Formats: sequence, structure tokens, C-alpha cells
Amino acid sequence: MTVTDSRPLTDWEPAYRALTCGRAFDELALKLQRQGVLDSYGEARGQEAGQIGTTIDLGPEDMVFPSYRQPAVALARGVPVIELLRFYAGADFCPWDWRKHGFAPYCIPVGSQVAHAVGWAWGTRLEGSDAVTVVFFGDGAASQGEVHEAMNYAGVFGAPVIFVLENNGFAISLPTARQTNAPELYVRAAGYGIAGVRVDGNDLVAVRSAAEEALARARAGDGPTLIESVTYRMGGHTTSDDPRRYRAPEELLEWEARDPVIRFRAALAGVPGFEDRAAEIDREVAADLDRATDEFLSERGMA
Amino acid sequence: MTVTDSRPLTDWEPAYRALTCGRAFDELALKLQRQGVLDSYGEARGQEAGQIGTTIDLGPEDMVFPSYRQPAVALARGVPVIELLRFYAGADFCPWDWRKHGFAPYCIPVGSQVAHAVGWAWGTRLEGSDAVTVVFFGDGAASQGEVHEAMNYAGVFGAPVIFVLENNGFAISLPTARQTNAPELYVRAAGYGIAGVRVDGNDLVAVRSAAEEALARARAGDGPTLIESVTYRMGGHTTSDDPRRYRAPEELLEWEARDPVIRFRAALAGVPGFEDRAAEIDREVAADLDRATDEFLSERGMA
Amino acid sequence: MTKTAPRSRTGFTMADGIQRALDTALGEDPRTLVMGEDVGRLGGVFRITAGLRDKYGEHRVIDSPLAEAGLVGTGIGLALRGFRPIIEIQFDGFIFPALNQICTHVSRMPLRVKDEGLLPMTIRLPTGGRIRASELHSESPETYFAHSPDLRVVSASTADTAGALLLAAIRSDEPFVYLEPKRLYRRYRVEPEQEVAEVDPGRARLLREGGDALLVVYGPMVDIGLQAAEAAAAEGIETAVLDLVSLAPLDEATVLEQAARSGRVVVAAESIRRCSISSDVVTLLATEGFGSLRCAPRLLTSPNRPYPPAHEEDEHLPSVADITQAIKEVAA
Amino acid sequence: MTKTAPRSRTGFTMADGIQRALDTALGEDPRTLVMGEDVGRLGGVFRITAGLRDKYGEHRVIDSPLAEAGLVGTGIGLALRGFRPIIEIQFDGFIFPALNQICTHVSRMPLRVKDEGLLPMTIRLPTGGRIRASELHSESPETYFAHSPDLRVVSASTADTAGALLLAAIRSDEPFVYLEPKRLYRRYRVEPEQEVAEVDPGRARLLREGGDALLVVYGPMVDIGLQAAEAAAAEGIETAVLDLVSLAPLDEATVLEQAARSGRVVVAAESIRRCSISSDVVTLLATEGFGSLRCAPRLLTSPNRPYPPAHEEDEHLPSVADITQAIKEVAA
Ligand SMILES: Cc1ncc(C[n+]2csc(CCOP(=O)(O)OP(=O)(O)O)c2C)c(N)n1
Ligand SMILES: Cc1ncc(C[n+]2csc(CCOP(=O)(O)OP(=O)(O)O)c2C)c(N)n1
Ligand SMILES: [Mg+2]
Ligand SMILES: [Mg+2]
Repeated sequence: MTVTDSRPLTDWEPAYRALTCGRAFDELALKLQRQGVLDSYGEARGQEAGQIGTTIDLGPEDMVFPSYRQPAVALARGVPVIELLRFYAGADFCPWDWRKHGFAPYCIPVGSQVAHAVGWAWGTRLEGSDAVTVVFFGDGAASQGEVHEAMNYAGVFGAPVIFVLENNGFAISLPTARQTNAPELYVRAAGYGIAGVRVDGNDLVAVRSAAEEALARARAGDGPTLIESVTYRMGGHTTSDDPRRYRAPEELLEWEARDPVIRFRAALAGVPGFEDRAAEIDREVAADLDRATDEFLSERGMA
Repeated sequence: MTVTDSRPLTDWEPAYRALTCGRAFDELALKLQRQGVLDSYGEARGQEAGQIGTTIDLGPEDMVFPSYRQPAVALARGVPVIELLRFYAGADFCPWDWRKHGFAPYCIPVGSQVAHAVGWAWGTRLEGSDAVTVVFFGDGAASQGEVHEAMNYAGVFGAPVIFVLENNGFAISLPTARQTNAPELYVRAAGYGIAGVRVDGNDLVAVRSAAEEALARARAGDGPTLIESVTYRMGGHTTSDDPRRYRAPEELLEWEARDPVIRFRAALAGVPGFEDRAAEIDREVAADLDRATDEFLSERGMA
Repeated sequence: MTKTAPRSRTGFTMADGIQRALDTALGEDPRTLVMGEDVGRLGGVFRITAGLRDKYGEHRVIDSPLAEAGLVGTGIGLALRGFRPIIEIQFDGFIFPALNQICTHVSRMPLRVKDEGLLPMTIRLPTGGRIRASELHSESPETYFAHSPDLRVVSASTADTAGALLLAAIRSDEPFVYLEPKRLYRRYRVEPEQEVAEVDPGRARLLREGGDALLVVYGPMVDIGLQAAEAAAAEGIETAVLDLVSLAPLDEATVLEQAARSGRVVVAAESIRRCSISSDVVTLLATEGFGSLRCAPRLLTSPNRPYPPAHEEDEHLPSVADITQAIKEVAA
Repeated sequence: MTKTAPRSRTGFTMADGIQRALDTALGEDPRTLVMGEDVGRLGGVFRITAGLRDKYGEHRVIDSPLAEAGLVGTGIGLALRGFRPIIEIQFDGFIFPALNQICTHVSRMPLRVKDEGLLPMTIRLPTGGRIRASELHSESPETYFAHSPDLRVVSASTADTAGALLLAAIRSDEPFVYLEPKRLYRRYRVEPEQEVAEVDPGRARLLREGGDALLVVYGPMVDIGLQAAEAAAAEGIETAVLDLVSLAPLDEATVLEQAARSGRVVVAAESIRRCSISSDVVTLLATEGFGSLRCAPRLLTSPNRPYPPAHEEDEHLPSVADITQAIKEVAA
């Protein structure tokens, strides 16, 4: 799919910026962790398109419940870089103003945030608001009973929530094929009487169009959607992990060829003026991260 | 469906006896509870065909994990009447020899027994046995996260287990339609990559044939099956319940017309010699229950 | 005190008091919701919510699917959004599926985001035994809550205060667990004019004066304890009876002050002994009130075994006679 | 004692001892299974099970789906069938989803069917803090187990005994929860000849003699406690240090006996204070050992607040200095 068929380039700038910023943050955090400035970092490289595609069209009144691997979304929702860094440094469990940014605290017990999103969304509906709630969880978390309970609640109460199941191939070391015998996870939606769809999570354009449908459904009061975003965790589970213990290097190479950032750039390549604008955005993002890093390091007494 | 098409009558005697015995026990227990001899009783009337149809072809090496509403199965597996009565009298949490009868203790937290059945079945498989495990749970229990987790485990490990979801229309007062937005519950099987089927739970012949397929699959090492047995709880949730508070009398009348005991008798009616043999079995069952009641009452100091 | 008074024909029970508190809460704040299994059309298995759905509608008195983690988890989401959910868990023994939500979120999320008023939710839970129920219907799970930090845990005990205590919990912006000794739902009646209008949910309550010993109790042990105190009084021993009301945090000042009067203390509860609220009361006395103790405190609980079948429950739980005996021993 | 000895280059760690015990158990009984998240190919997030899958195969060292209730629940089914599952829960903070299975079944099923040996299963759980981990990775959830009747709860504390303690739990037909203070996995080394061959999982262990005071500790507080005792000794106070080993049931006789020596007791633990194992130790002393106490026991725990972010954990937990100070106060 190409982008320009349906939208002018300006419409894609936010997505481009968010994707770039997410990737750049990932690299920064990894570097800072290696330098001993952050305690631990859970890499998001490779998952940015699914994350940005499902959230870039949300408004400020909408809400996102992350798991713990969506820094790109946090930044796109306006969370300052330095606040994210404080989280990974072990300074604070929720350094950001979650209400202001519509980005809930990271949630450590996998899957337990899904019910919160359902309750929040149900609340918006009771209020008569047309706000939509997006919640992220993984292929591993999908095995948790609480996720089942939450999706069933959403079906019963018609909560305007979008379940984004990031199927990134692994729960730490366990491949999805051993997490469940079901070849596709979106089929679980039928078990709750809700809509379900599977999408190439490394194709931002495809993800965004699936999300648009889900958003329209939720805003219209027609209930929740489960989006299975098929992607790949290109890094380790966290910086404490060593993925070489459990996966073949060739697999990673395969997925590097499908890198969502590269693919999105390629999709935009034919758009007149893209290169210039992109270079500008790249510079802005880099400057922003540099500033935040300096501030962070000096706050830590390291600059 | 009629019975004699495929089997000689003698093959149906055990099912007939089990059905009759289950119904007679239900009536007895209700009466004893009204007399104040039992603390509380959860009626099973209307669900006997689904219960017997899924278990009558099990052998002694097979195993049943009940919820708390399968007295008919307990009796068919050889649990003495008096031991069941002791349970409902509050004397003992598991008066029967569960290993000997292949009938696990009743389980009070709904849905929590399903994982036990999966573990047990997985164990039989590790041993190289071809034993099969059957587990019962309700439409309400199906909302519990632990049921989701257990079914997913069964799929991953190919455990030879048959999940019998008794969809009896209610979880205490909540109708299935408000328990979940999914119109059919067997579709959840697809979410675990396991076989699933929906069957008229008031038609013993139909249930038995669905169970035979599931049994064959499990014995062959081809994994678990979810059977949704669609039935109706004709009595109250327990003797403490008053179903008139939440359901229309007409609904009950409708289901009385589909009473599984009457339907099974009707299915057998054309079989030569059926009436005589049935009368004999009826007498034997009644005598058995009378004896047990006397013994129980005298043990309670009430005879 | 009307606890052990003969039953009256007029007046109201603890169940009535709780129900009226729910009605008041729903009436005074449109953000209040009542949620739980069978609480709507059926009115709850104990009929505590009977009539509320008809009065406030199915969007405010909500029949939930049969899934306790989902119930508490969605309650958290609603509370985050600004609603004030009052969640009924059907029986004490069915709180366990919700413990992940309670222990990792209800108890931690306010501090996680540094906002004490983040989760204005109340979890109502019928507790306690001596009702000849089946397995897991007679539990005393207060420790699981009390050991989860930043949760406030209170227990009703008498008809005259149960409603006001619940209202205080509901109106608070902190998350509360409110325990309802189910045996007492309809056991005693008090006259309307006896109803207490306001209760401080953090304060223990002295139910009986007495200079010879102090008996510390809560919840389903309160009426039993008062009976024991009367039995001891018949033998000339005057026992003060303190109802903890707040199990977490403990009203330490009042416990210490009352214990100091006689220096002779009995603590009794239905829960098992290990890691119990009652054990904490003894620890408080031993660490902070050591100097005022005139003899070893006595602790009466059920043994560290599972709650038994109905036939055996009377032996399992501390009885009036057991407590009376312990009072006599400390006062000797 | 080698606890506070300088690290050696040879020798083995607590992690090694635990791993060897698992190897021994898998080797000696084909019904033994190791199950858990990432325990197979990865060897567990702490690498405790590294190599075991290659040695015993994927049917005996089993990577489970990410679902703790399913893990413990299927473990129960396997145990009923005669297997001996050893279940690893990845971190202390992730035990909560399994509490329904643990509290309503593991802790009750043996008595339910009147068969003490019904569930020969062991749940291994890395616990404790001071490792700069993220939220819910530094918890001390022992109370949740100890308050669940008929569960045996033990904690490793030293490299020389961790393996034998685990083997005793695995070989027992009773269900055990075995706590592993993760900070100590690789912190100390002992020489092979120091390994203790057998440990009674029900007995407390005196790690240090001392007539001036008794310090009662367990798990991750053991090395801290020994350091405090040394610090006190430097000021002339000789402190006995008792490692509880068994948290449920407590080795009451040994605690009482050791406490009686000096009558001056400090109890210290990482867990929060309310409804804690440590509170029970104080209660035991106050109720059964009252006459031998020469001053109020001192109880050092973390406050009744959630475990904080890494930056604040040192302030949250009792330190060597805190304990030393308490020892000096009781011995004064
Ligand atoms: C209830 C619970 N159990 C275990 C863990 C430890 N853990 C953290 S992340 C993780 C894997 C999660 O996999 P998935 O849901 O696929 O998300 P991903 O990390 O791939 O984004 C595990 C096992 C946890 N955080 N919570
Ligand atoms: C975890 C848990 N929550 C609540 C209950 C109380 N309870 C007992 S049976 C029941 C309804 C069960 O409905 P269903 O699973 O459909 O089975 P049925 O009773 O219809 O056979 C409820 C809510 C329970 N036993 N366990
Ligand atoms: Mg994943
Ligand atoms: Mg039902």
C-alpha cells in the first residue's frame, strides 16, 4: 500500500515523527543502559509501526493503556523524554502526568492492565463521551486469564476499547507457537462476540487503516475490536536478556528486512518534498533527545 | 435420532440406568433438604443427558473432574448414594474415594478444576496411557480466567481432555446472554487451536455421539475437545435460590417439554423389550436409593 | 448496647443498614456504581442490593459476568475515570481470583502515580462462618488485604453502625475493603433511633467498660465476645470489650490505651492464627505496650488448618466458653 | 560461618546449590518435573534451570505458557496423578495470579480428601529486594502463603544449605513453597566441602552464638543480620542469630528456647510489618515466652507501604545500621 493514494503528506507527518522518535529513543535508552545510567530497558525496536499506527489518530480525550514496551506511544502522546528516562532509571514508577497525556502508567503484571482499559472505556460510555481507549498487551500476556475476563467484559458492556495484541513472536524466550496452539490470536474475538482482525504490524499504513475501522466502530458505540498486530521483537526482552540463547540469528535477519521504519520511509519515498521534510523532522527529533539526555544526565549528577 | 439404528438395546442400559438414577437422586436430595437433613443442594434436573452422554463410555482408568452439579455422573462412576448425601449434609468435603471411582472431589471455586483436569490428562499422556479425562464447568465458569488458561495449556501440550461446558442458561441469576456477548461458546476452542463442537445437551444420543468423537480424538493422541452442551437448569441454583426472582415461568415450561429423561425414554420406546427392562431398572434404582436413605438417616440419628 | 438484647419485631438489621447505606450512596452521587455477581436482578445472594437496580437502573447497579479479576479490574478502570464503584464479592472464598488486581493495583496504584485519591472504590465482602455453609463460604481472608499495603480494611460488627461505617468507606477517596460478617446480617435488630449517624472508619470502638481485663475483637467475633464478657461478669470479672473496626491500619493508640487499663488482654478472632490481624494486636502490645502488660496476652483464633465441613465448624472456632475461660485466666 | 567471608574464586553459590538440587531431584525420580515460564530453553531468567532441559528433555523440564494460575493448576493435576512438579514462578510479584489455585487448592486439597501426601509439589519463588529492579520484582510475599493453612513455607538463606533445603522440600509429600532470596543467588561462595548434606526443613538454625541478645531473621535478611551482629560485637555485644528457615510452621520450640537465653530479642525482615511472619515471632514470644522476656522485643520491617522505586529501596528496608542500633537498645 502506498500512502499518498488516500492522504496528503502532511497527514503523515505526525506518524513519521512518532516512528522516528520512537526508534531514536530506543537507541538512546539502550546506549544509556549500557553506560549504566538506566537500570534496565525493554527494547521496542521493530514494533513501532503497530504501536504508532494504532494510536496516531487518537485525540487528547482518548486514552492509552500501555504494557511496558511502548515508549514510542508515550512520546507521541506528549510524555517528555526525560520523564521516560526517569522511569527506566528506577527513580519513579510513573514520572509522567498520565491524565494529561492520556497515557496510563506502565503496568508490570502482564495482562492486568487490560481490565483497567475496559473499565475506563466503559466509564467514557456511561458518560456519553465518544472517547476511545486503546490497550496494548503481548502474545504472552494473551495467555493470562485476566485478559480473557477483560475482553469478555468489554463484549458484554460494549466498551469502546481497541485491544492491540502485539504478537511480537516471543514472551521473553517462549515463541508464540509454544505459547498457544492457535495459529492466529485474533480469532479469540469471536469467543467474546467482538470484532477481530489480524494485520501486518510492520506496515504502518495497513495498521492505521485497521485502526481507523476499529476507531470508527468504537466511536459509533458499536463495541470493541481486537487487533492482532503481527510483528517481531528485534531486540532482547530487556537489556538483561540474551536472545541468542533461544533464537536463530537468521530469524532476526529476516525481520530486519521488514523493519517498519524502513518500510514506512519507502512508502513515503515518492511523495514530493518528503526527503526534505523528513530530514528536518529527523533533526528536530535528534535535538530534542539530545537536550533531554543532557538534562537527565545532569540531574543524575553525571554531566 | 433414534438409538436402535446403531446399537443394541443392551448397550443403552447403562445410560438409561444412569439417567434414571441421576434424576431420582435429584428428587431425593431436594426432599431431604426440604426436610432439613441436608444443608443445601444444587439441583441438576434437566442436565442429566449432557452429563451422562459425555461420560457413560469412559472406562475405570479414565477420570472425571466435576464442578459441583454432577451427582448423576458420580453415581454412574460408582460413588455410593450415601457418600453423596454426606457431602450435601455438610459432614465431609469429599466422602468418596475419588481415585477408585475416577471422580474427583467437587470443586467450589468455579472454573478452578479445569486446570487440574488438564494437568491430570497431561500426566496420563506423559505416562503413555491412553486414558481420557473429562471436566465439567458451566457457562458462568467459562468467564473465569483460569478456564482460559487451562484450555490454552491443553492445546499447547495436547492433553487428552474433554472440556464439557454445560451451558445451562444461567450462572445463578445471570442468563448466558449477559454472561458473554458471544452467541455460542464452543467457538472459543479455535482460540486455543483445539476442536470444538456444540450439541443439544438434552439429547443423550446426540451428546453421546459427539463425545465418542472427542474420546476417539483424545485416545488417539490428537488432543482436546471443547463440547458445549446446551441445556437448561430446571431447578434453582441451589435450594437457597429462588429462580422466580429472575426468570419467566414460561421459559421453564418450554424446557420441561425438552426434558432429557423423557426424550431418552421416547427414543428407546420402539426398542423391543424396553418397557419391561426399564421398569426393572427403575425398581432397582428406587430400592437402592431407599436403602441408602435409611442408612443415612439412621447415621444422622433420624430414623 | 443492644447486641445481645432479645430480638425486636420492629427496628432494622445489619443487612438493612448496609442496604440503606448503598441506597444513600447511589442517591447522593451519580458517579457511584454498585457492581457484582447477581447484584442486579436477583439483589445479590444475600439480598443486600435488592431493589437498587429497579431504583437506579442497570447502568448503576450492574450484574457482572462471573469473573472476579475482571470485576475488580474494570472497577479500577472506572475509578480511574472518576466513578466510585462499590464492588460486591459474593463470598469470602471467592476473593482469591481478584487478588492480583487487589494486591498489585488497588493497593499500589495510588502511590504509583502519587495520588492518594486515585481509586475511590469500596470492595464489600461477606465473611466469617458458623452458618453451616459449604466449603470456601466461611472464610476470614482479612490478612490478604491487610498485608497489601495502603489498603484500608474495616469490618462491620453491629447493626447500629454498619451503615455509617460503609458510608464512610464509600465516601472516602481511599480504596476500602469492607467486611460483612454474614452470620450477623439478620441476627440482631436495633431500633431506628439507635442508628449511629457517623462512624470514623479508623477508630476502634469500646463496646463495654471493665477494669479487670480487655477483650479485643472485630467482625463476627463481636457478639460472641460480648457474650463471653457477660459470662465473665456473672463470675465477677469486669471485661472491657474493644471492637477494632479498622483492621488495617489498626487504631494503635486506642488499643494501647485500653490495654494499659488492666494490663490483662485477650484477643479473639475467627481467622486462623498465623499472620493474622489478631497476631498484630499482640505484637503491638508486646512492642509498644510491654510495660503495661501484667501477664501474657492470650490469643484465641482458629487453628492453622482449613475451615472444616459444617459438622465441625463449632469446634474449629473459638467459642463463648473458650473466651470466657481465657478472660478468667488473664484476670486471675 | 562463611556468610560474610570474602568471596572465593572456587566453590559454589546459592544458585549453584539450587541448580544441583534440581538436577539431583530430576535424576533420582522420573516423576519429578520442572515447570515454569522460560525455564526450558532459556534456563530461567536467573539461569537456575540452565542445562536441565538438555539433560532431561522438554517433557521433564517444561516451558509453560505465560499464565501462573494455569501453571500451578496443571501442576496440581500432575501431582494428583503422581508426578512431583517443581514449579518456578518467575518473580515474587507474579505469584498473585496463582493465589486462587494456591489458597483454595494447594493449601486445602490434601485435607479435603484426607490424604496428607496428595500433592507432592514444590513452588520455587525468587524473593526480596535490594537489586534495583523494576516494580513488583522485589517483593516479600511470604505472608500470603503462610496464612494459607497447611502450606509449608521455607526460605533459603545461605549457599551451603540452600540445595539440601530444596531437596528436603522436593522429597516431602507435602506441598512446599521454597523462597529464594534473589540478591543472594550469586553473592557468596562456599567451598564444596562446606555443603550441608541434609537439612530439616522444619527447624530453625542458630548461625551465631551470643549471650547478650537474640536476632531472629530469615531469607534475604540473614546476611544483613549477621553483619549487624558483627557490628554489635565490635561494640562488645554478643548477639545470637537465629535463621527461621521454616516460616510456616514456625519452629516455635527453638525460637522460645533461644529467646529465653537473653530475654532480649530483635526480629528483622524485609517484608512489610502488618500480618507478617516476624509479627508472629513477636506474638509467639509474648504469648508463650512472656516470662522470659526482659524487655520489649524490637521488630524491624519495612513500613506498611508498597515497595518503592529502586532509588528509594535502601531507605525502605531495615539496614545493617538499623538492626545494630536495635540490638544495642535491647541489650542496653
Ligand atoms: C503476571 C506476570 N508474570 C510474569 C511476568 C514476567 N514477564 C515480564 S514480560 C514477560 C513476557 C511477556 O511477553 P508478551 O506478553 O508477549 O509481551 P512482550 O514482552 O513480548 O512485549 C514475562 C514473562 C510478568 N511481568 N507478569
Ligand atoms: C470463583 C467463584 N466465584 C463465585 C462463586 C459463587 N457461585 C457459585 S456457582 C455460581 C454460578 C456458576 O454458574 P455456572 O458456571 O454457569 O454453573 P452452574 O451453576 O450453572 O452449573 C456462582 C457465581 C464461586 N463458586 N466461585
Ligand atoms: Mg511478545
Ligand atoms: Mg450455568
